[in-house]
Amino acid sequence: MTALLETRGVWQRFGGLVANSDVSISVGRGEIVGLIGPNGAGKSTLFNLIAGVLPPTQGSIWFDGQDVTRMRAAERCQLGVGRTFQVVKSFETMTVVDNVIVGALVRNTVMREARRKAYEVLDFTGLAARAEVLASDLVPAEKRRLEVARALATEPKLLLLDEVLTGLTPTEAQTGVALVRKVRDAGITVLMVEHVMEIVMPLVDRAIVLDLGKVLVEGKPTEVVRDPKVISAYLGDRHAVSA
Amino acid sequence: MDKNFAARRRRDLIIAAVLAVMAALAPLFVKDVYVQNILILTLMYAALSQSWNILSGYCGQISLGHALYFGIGAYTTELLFTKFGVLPWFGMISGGVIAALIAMVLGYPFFRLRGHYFVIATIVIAEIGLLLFQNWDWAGAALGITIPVRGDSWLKFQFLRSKLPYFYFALALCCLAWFVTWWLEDSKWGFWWRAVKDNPDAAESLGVVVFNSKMGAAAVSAFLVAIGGAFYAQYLAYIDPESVMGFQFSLLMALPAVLGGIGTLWGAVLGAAILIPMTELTRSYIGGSGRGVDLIVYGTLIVLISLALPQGLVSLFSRAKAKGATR
Amino acid sequence: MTITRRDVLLGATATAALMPLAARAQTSEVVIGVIYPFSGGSAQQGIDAQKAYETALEVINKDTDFDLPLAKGEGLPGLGGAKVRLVFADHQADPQKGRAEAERLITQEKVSAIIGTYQSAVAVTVSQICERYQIPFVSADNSSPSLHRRGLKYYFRASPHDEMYSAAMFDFFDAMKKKGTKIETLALFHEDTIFGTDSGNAQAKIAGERGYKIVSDIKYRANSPSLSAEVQQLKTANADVLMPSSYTTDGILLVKTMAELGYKPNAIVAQDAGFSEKALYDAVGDKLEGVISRGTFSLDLAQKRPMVGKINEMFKAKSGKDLNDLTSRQFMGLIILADAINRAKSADGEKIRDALAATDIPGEQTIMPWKRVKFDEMGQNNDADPVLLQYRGGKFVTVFPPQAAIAEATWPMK
Amino acid sequence: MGEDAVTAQAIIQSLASGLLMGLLYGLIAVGLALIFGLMDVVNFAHGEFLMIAMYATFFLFAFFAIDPLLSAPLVAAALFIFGAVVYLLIVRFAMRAKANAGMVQIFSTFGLAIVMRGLAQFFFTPDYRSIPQSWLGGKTVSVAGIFLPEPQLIGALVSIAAFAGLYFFINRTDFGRALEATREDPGAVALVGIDKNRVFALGWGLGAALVGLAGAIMAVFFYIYPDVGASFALIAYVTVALGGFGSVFGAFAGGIVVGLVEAVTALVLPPSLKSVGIYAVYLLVVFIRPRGLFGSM
Repeated sequence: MTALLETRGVWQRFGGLVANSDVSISVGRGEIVGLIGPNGAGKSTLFNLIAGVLPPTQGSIWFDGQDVTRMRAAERCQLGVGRTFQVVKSFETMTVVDNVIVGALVRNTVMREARRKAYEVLDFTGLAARAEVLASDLVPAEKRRLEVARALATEPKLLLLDEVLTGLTPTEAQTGVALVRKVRDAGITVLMVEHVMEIVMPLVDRAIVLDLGKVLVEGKPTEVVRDPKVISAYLGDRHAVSA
Repeated sequence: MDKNFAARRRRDLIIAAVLAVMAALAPLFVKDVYVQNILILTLMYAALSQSWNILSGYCGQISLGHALYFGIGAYTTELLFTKFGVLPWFGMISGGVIAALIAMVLGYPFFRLRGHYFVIATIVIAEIGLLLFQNWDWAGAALGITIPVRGDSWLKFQFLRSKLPYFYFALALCCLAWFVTWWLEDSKWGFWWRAVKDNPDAAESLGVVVFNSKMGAAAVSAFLVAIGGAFYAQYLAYIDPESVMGFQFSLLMALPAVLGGIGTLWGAVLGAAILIPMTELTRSYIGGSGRGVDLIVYGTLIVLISLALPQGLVSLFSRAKAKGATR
Repeated sequence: MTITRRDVLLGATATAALMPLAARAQTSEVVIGVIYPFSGGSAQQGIDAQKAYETALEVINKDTDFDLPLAKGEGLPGLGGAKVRLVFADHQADPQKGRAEAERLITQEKVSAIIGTYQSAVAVTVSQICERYQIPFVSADNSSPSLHRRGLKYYFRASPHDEMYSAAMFDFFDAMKKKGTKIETLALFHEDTIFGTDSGNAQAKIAGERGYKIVSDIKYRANSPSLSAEVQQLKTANADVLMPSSYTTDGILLVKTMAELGYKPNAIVAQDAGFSEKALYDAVGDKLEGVISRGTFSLDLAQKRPMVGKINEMFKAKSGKDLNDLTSRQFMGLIILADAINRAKSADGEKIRDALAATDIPGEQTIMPWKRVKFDEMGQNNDADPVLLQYRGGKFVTVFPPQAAIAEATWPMK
Repeated sequence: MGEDAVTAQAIIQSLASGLLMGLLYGLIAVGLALIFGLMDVVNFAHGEFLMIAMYATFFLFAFFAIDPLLSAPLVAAALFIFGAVVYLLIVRFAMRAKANAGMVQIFSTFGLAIVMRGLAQFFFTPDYRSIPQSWLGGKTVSVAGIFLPEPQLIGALVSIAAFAGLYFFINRTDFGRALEATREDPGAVALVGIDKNRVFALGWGLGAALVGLAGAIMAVFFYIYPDVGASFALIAYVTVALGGFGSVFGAFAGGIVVGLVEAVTALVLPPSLKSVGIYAVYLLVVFIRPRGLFGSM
């Protein structure tokens, strides 16, 4: 069986700066994969390339057996790529349920269906009680959750999570971890970017470590954390260790 | 929750129907043509502002150049009528279609612009349109077009003294614009537009083709505004570039929605119902002094409302409702 | 003394309610609507017009001994001494507002006739409404020739239009040429409004007919922030005569820019508007010594007709200004209209219309240098002779036509 | 040959006039750019600020016989106060709006513009004023057949000086640095003990003072009436947007571009279409660079 997502020799340059060089990774169906690495490793760039925010300078991206390299974010979403944003981007003047309906409309053209789907997702993510509240009135942790709910409403095959667990209190992080597991159990593949290893390692099936725009190591989390290359990469970045 | 929503939509529809019926009966009681004229203008600006609201309120692309579409509607109708004898009903539709097409053509470059760059681009393009018409001899240039009015005729949509046909047309246009908004509000497009307004990047990630959404909003908005322009031309029986394409129309389309509540279902209607009679009455009853008092009153009101009620007059109602709900 | 709007409204409603229609013909007052811009960019013209109408009203309603229709005795003798009352309305230079105000004046204030409007675009819609309600419209100061050619029955204009004015200018050029002055090339400079376009078209047409060469025809945007480029082109063309059709604002900027760019034409013959306004001469009068403007009024007439001077004094007491081309036409417009109402012996629009159509006032009984006031079938008075006035030593001197002139034109201008 | 010489001279004259006018446009517009750069607000009453400045110059001349050249600093000072007051009375509240902030700013300043026009008509009458005699009025420097009107020439010099001064002020003084800091992060400056409102009020004052300077010079050669601002408002917005909102240098460059484009358009198109050239260049520039020539991306 082919991988759900594959990047083949992807390069991204911003002027003279090389953010990704020759990155080839793959994510299999039903996996939870962690994309980790120290600051400036090129995680966010790769994430955005996969989400379709911008096309890579070189290389190709394949999703579900299709070349999606030149597709825009909206089209990839229609194919089944859902994402969240590191800095939350809620539709502030809309209610929580309306936020989610926007996502649900990708697969449901009938409003009644979309609305039903939205409530379903809100139940799933534990936001049902806040459905009629304006998104601007949510607390930060709820906003993160709303990001996930919105993306889930698009019924993705692959969910891209951008640091959804960072900056949460331990309890909030626990609920978050539970939610990600629940998502995978629902049959959705998850690729999550995290900066801090401690949070993700227990959760992911496989970890991919980026450093200086290249894939450094890839493997089971228990192996990866012990890899000397990874340790030195992270040691060079004191900030992450202390965090 | 779901039921609340459906109930609210139904309630809006019922209120609109009741208001429309009341408005339709108004001419039974209002015989004074001056007052009838104010009613017609109010309905027309409500319709225009409601249409403007689709692009600028719901989709968040603030246009201060909608006079362009208004003028295109007026000019298409009257050029077709006076030069080729095409009935205004067809001219009206043609004007709407042409305006929608122009809005989409302009959309290609314009929708890449953000914020004030976009606003100024819309002002500038309307100004270019005005200058071109002002210098276009075939279209009458500054002399404009006088529409020959020969007598009462539904076919030619012209009436000598009676204002009722114009009144009912304006009412119908207003109802149409309101209903289109109502219908779009709970549709794929309505949700897309609001999403695009709040956060285009997030919208794009949720499968919303932001560019197409803006194009759709621009086309619907321009079409309806052009119909309004065609109506105005028929009503006035005379058009010249300044009086159908001037910047003041762009403003008068925006103001009711802004004062009433931008991006809301009722804002434009409420805003027009207050603003238009006020401007007409201040001009008629204090404007003759030549001292500019009407401007002072009018301007002060705009400042005060926009500062005190940033979400418009409708927020007064929702606030009252919110209080009632918590009780 | 001012009558508030509410009083007027109450009065009108009360009158309408208490009196049957037939009896209203014998009412003790006749109401006339006056529609002008009272706010916005041309509000000053409205304010000046108001003073001119109030002056005319005084002549009509009070006992004066001028040799004008209705001057002697109070009110309108034809209606048992009924007084004329004016209701002013603001159109803000917007044709829609003009139309709405006309309709309000007709239906609410029950005016018997309307007079106005300064802007020609507004006159179009106001006269349309008057036609629909069969109420006469007197176009006191609109000079666009297209106005009277729309087949309207209720439209009347006692003063000349731009084609007549332009023809007078060319008559003057012809006369000057005969005397040996070199006038071959012309430069037109006109704004992009109805007034400017009509004026420019008329001048270009007559120039072609009479063999003058137009070396520069510049249409400019009214109220431009700068006229440097335009003046530069005029200067390059260097015509024998510069013929501007501009309002006060652009007139001031034009003259200042010409001085700054060192352009001094041999002669300027202006299509009135800004070039008859006091504000323009206050601003740049020193640079305009010898400028010629068309007009249809001249204070010189006071030498022949002393009443012109006296009426000017009355107007000056109210406005602080001398009567000019606009205000004199406004004054005369109301006198002519009131005279028709008096002869109609009725406040009914149709009767007044017929009386207006039958108007025949000899020139001596006006304050204008006209032959007479008599309307053709389109409502235009073709006997309103324009005059050309030259600005000399701070005042205007009539230089053309010969029968009205009190001096020879100085050519070239200083 | 002779023909060509005349044409070449005419072109140079046009460009020279365009450049002088452009520098003035820049001076008129820079206040707008400054205020926008500081707090992302577009003052839609900018044209009316200019109008008030012109009236102030006129009345100082009419009642106290102060030449516009001397009264320019006074007018600038008066406008400084006026600008600060407008900020404190209106804009401060407009910025507090939680929803529709952009709309509230646009329409509160727009409403202010209408009020100012009404007040001007009320107090000054709608009559047209102008300053008939002044030190500079009507004087011209002629170089090789090219005429450079002194009012515009001095205006251009004042404009260059003002821009230089502004550059120095923003980069070299404490207040300038406070202005920059507030613009970058209004929240953070509060922590350092800078009163945001005070900085904003001073910013508005400074922006208005610059319009005041422009108005005093304009009054020498332009007419004055309540609606005069309308002639310049759109040009000022286009100038600022062309240069890039918030960029003071952009306003300078934008002004020059607008002045030159206007002059060149009038050479090739009927003069009544000369603003079409300006507008077309604006559209062209923002289609290529959506943030104007010097706007930050």
